[in-house]
Amino acid sequence: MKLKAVIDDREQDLNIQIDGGRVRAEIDGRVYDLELREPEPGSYLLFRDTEVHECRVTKTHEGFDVGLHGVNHGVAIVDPKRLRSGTDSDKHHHGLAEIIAPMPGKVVRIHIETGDAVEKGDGIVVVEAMKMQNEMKSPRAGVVVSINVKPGDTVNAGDVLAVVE
Amino acid sequence: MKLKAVIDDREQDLNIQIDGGRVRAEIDGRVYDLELREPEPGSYLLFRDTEVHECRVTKTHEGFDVGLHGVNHGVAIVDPKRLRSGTDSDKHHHGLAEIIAPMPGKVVRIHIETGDAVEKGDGIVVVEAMKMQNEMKSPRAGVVVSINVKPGDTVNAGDVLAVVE
Amino acid sequence: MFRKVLIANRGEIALRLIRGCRELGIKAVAIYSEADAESLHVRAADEAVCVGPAASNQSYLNIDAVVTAAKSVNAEAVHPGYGFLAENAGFARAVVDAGLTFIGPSAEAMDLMGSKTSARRVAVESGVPIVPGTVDALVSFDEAQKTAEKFGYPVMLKAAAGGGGKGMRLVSGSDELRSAFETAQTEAAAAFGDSALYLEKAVERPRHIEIQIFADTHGNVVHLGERECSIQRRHQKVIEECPSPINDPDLRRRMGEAAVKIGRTVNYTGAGTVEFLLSDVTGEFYFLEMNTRLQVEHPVTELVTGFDLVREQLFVAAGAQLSFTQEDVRWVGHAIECRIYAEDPANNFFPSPGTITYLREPAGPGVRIDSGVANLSEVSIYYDPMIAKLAVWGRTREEAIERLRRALDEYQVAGITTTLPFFRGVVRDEEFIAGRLDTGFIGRFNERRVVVDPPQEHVDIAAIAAAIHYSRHQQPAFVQPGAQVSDGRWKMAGRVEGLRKWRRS
Amino acid sequence: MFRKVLIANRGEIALRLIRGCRELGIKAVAIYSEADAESLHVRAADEAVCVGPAASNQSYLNIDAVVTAAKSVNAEAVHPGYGFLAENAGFARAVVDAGLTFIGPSAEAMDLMGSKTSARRVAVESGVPIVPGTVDALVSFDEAQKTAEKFGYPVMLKAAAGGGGKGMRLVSGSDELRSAFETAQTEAAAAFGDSALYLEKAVERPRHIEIQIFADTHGNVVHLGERECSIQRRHQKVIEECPSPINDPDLRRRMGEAAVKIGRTVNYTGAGTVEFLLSDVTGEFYFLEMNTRLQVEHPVTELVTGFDLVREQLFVAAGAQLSFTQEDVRWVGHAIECRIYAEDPANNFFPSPGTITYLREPAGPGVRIDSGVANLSEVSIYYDPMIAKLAVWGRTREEAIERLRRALDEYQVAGITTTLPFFRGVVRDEEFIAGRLDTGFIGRFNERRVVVDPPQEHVDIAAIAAAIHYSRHQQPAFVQPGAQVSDGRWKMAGRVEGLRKWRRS
Repeated sequence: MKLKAVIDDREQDLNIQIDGGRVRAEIDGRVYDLELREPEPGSYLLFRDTEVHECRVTKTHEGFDVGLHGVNHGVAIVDPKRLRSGTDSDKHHHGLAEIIAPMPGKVVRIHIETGDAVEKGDGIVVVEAMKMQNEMKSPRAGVVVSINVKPGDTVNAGDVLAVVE
Repeated sequence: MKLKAVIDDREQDLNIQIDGGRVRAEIDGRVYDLELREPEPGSYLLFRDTEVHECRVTKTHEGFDVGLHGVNHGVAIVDPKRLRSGTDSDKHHHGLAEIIAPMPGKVVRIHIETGDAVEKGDGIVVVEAMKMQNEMKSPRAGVVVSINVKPGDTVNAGDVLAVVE
Repeated sequence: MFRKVLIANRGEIALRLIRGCRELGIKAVAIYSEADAESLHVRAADEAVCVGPAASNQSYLNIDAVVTAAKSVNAEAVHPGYGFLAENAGFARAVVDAGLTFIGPSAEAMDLMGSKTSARRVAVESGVPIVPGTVDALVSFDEAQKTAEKFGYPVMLKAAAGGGGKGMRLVSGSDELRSAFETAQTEAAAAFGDSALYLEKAVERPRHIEIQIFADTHGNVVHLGERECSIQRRHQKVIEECPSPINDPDLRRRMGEAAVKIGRTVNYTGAGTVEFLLSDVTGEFYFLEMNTRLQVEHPVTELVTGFDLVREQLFVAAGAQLSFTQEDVRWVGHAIECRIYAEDPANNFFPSPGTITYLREPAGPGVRIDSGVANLSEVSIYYDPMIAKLAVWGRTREEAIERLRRALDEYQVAGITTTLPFFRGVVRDEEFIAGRLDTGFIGRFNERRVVVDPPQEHVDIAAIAAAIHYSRHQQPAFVQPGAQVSDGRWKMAGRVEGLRKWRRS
Repeated sequence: MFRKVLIANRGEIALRLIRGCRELGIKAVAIYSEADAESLHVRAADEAVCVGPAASNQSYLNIDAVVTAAKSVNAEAVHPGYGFLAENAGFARAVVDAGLTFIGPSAEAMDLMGSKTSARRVAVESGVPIVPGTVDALVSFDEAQKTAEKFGYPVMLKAAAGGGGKGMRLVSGSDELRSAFETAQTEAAAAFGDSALYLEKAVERPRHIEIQIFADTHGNVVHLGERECSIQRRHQKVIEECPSPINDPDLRRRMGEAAVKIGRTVNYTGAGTVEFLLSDVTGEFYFLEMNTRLQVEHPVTELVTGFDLVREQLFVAAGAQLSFTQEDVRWVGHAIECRIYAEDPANNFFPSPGTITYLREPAGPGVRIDSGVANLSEVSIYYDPMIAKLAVWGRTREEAIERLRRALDEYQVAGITTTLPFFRGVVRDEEFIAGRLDTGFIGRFNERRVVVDPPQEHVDIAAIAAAIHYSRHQQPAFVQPGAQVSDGRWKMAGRVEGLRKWRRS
């Protein structure tokens, strides 16, 4: 099976054959012959010769979270077979800096207005969650081009609260 | 749903309605109104007023094992709707005492022969499992009417090793 | 001894208290909000009473509901744990007025020590040094501005009714004062129903060191030594130790005696903690505040002294004498606790609620876990994101750190982001190992941390494991693969960047 | 210190050793049989080597395979744990001949103490009293018969190469002798590859008390006090305590000195345990045997003395001096361990292999778990059925028992039958609470135990829970309902009877 794996922000070709307990994989030319066990659903025990690698795989929004040797790796798997044709990707404009809610919560205060000039680190919006108030700061200097929330709004993780250009 | 529950060796009528989080059950006239939660699959959290009863239910050969307040209960559920008609039950002859293997293992020695007279407690067969040898004794005085294994045989839990009449 | 006690709390501390009751043959009654019906503390209790909706001000902070619950099950006493109503004198009074025993100090002692401003007055009366600052609550922003100028920046804004870092802000210059003042006020109001603030001069390279005291109703007051709690984020402790790496018996005695004096001044009873700031520059210590309850970090004191603080609380509340004297208290070995939060250390410790899809906790020699969650537990957005406490004991601080490192590496949690990767970094940090701690530790740690990338082999094997999982479940990783590959990759960038930052070094 | 150590064992002790290595930054290499590839000890290791098929004589007992494994991964040392090859001097030699360090005593010391008959000679030389019996192995059944008559029944048959109760039989009369002799011989041969037996007079109301000793390669020999291991079934320990409920410092000193003498006589190094029988009637103690390895029950000594025995073993094997002297050894509080076996206490402790379908282990203050299994672990028919050890610590024996009771009630295991219900009964037993223990304890306990039926409400609610589960999964409980109801009920009778017998009283 030919796949693409996006890990640590790099997309790599991943060619993998799984045959019962044997796994043969090639990543950008690096070859791995592994013995595979699954002691628990989602726990993959991989032997490379005598090396033991127990991987705990969990589905996430972006793909998979893989816990291995006390480190968490974010991995996205792309299956070219399943890609629809005509991808109009990259709706993301790099001239903009979006202030994004990292978790669900409530907007309690907004320090700026559309059109305001802001410095890097200026407080933009204060979001309260789990009894804590967190001031979202501007990641860069620029001008506030949009504010998408008002005090009292409930926001979800990933919501764009404001945009600085 | 009308069921029969065999618990602690007694068969009782169990009439139960499950309606989302509410359970109403009647056992031999005793009525229970309960709130039901399932925090984990197979873990049933039952509230009776303020009382908390967390039941851990596991399927077994005979029915279900229910762990509750540090006690294990063997429960069999019989669903009359599902009973086939014409049951020729009770193949079990009460004149006989069967010596049954309580677990998988290997027969290492047999102390008797068919026709031998034995006293209650006489050693009959020695089974080895998990590196331990266990002598199966006769539960009663009588005559050995059959020996179903020979040294070296592998036996499974429940196998009848010998019969004393 | 009581036959039945109501536990007016949730999470790991409720579990801890239920265990303490069980060991004495006391029936434990849990309370829960509608969001918590399936929580571990409810499953572990003998009885449980729902006290209201998810929002804590309508459930766990609802005095009437909690007292009514206690009466309805004929509980004889109420243990408040920490947080929620634990330091609410009104609650203590309501419990006593209902004819039940409040497991904690008298409402009078709570009044005196509960407000930081009056607590500072008590310290002064007891001859214990305090940090220069306002003795009374600030009446206005203008007063805040004036006082700040008087002491000179940096200054600390604190909630008068406060505790646990809620409504606390470090202000390094006048330009920051207004925003900090407003935020602290709102937070204080939200957390304690009282927006009153006061202001202190900030101490240089302060170590946060607290003394555990214990008093019975027969006039015995003892201390169980110190806990070092300097490692904090957002003025909340994340790692605590007993003893402090300073481990100076004379300092322990002097701070202990100061704490006992304060306890005597207010006729304290039960378990209490007197917090001090110790300047790592001057070596002087100042009274900071008193927590009139059991602390989150009490396990490190239990591990080193051998005393079961909850057991002692129950006996003292039942009118017994302390089971030990000051002379009986010995400090053996070293204990360290990590608070495992459902927070993303790579993202400024933002809470990350969710469902725990996999959990394997460490065990074995010298390891103690106090957990509020089990497999498939929901970490809700409504409450404090601490899910568990990992505490270790060793003969020496070195041994304790080695065990902590081992235990952290064993700890597996999936489905939510936790502070585990952060701790794995800290226990490998030179400064931490050397015991050079102060409340600025995390800031400096984040600066100096050298990020070591994991070996290519591990990265590849992680990718392979994900591919195996994908192939077995055959759902595309993206709903709209084409459209989202790059978007996903972009999101991932931040995320993985973060993850990388927290890798073991 | 070593960089890499091979752990020549499986299950909980392999986990314990891996943890000990990890804490010292040593890479741990596991070995496993084909049946164990998914076992927890493999998952926890840095590396793992398959050493053969499931049967232990072809894998864990296969000296060549284990030594080859150690060489293949460039391990510098081998830790044998307990059981399997731990007391096999041939293995120790093979390891040393392969140029690796054997973490344990010299092969010579193992030879001397490994055979019980020569061990008894050593005891005599050291001036330590032994139980009257044959000093040499029995040459024939006739000799056995003669000697038995000479000492008078009851007598004990024991495997000369033995340990852990394998090949051991109590014979109360001549009529039982032959069957016992044959069984013990076969068992000894199977377990140790040596069928030699010897015979001892049985001591009245014997307490099994053992002394932990530790020696380094620099001539230092110390003892860490006693463990009481009187509660046994099939001559195998199930509950151990430190200190003994007798808790007599003078007796501890005298037994400790006797144990140290024996250690010196054989130039012992590392961790060892000298077992004694103490007559509860006469108060005299007799040397029984010496285990030249780490014991299953070492955690109770660790909890009370604070020393990490595995850590000390590694340091001693690496040539270091003991990190403490006899004067440094203090005994603080009381610890009790329960061995959790996959056995059915209601059915004469028959092993009950299977898959663990649910596991929730106790935690919190004073609780230590050393487990060899996780959720979905397979408890195989091939190996010892112990799945975990639960150890608790308390300031007093009373506090320890209260914690143990609480922890046992928290412990949830499904899918296999365990000894947990048995322990729940024991910790509520008057005699146990009073500390009146001897090796006949379990027999008498089974006699006197009053069976308390659980309240009707609990029985009903259990039935309701089963019905709920049934209704959600809608499979009939019986494949052939009609035919098997009565059969099922009949089977159930025995089973439920058993279950009832083990209810909490």
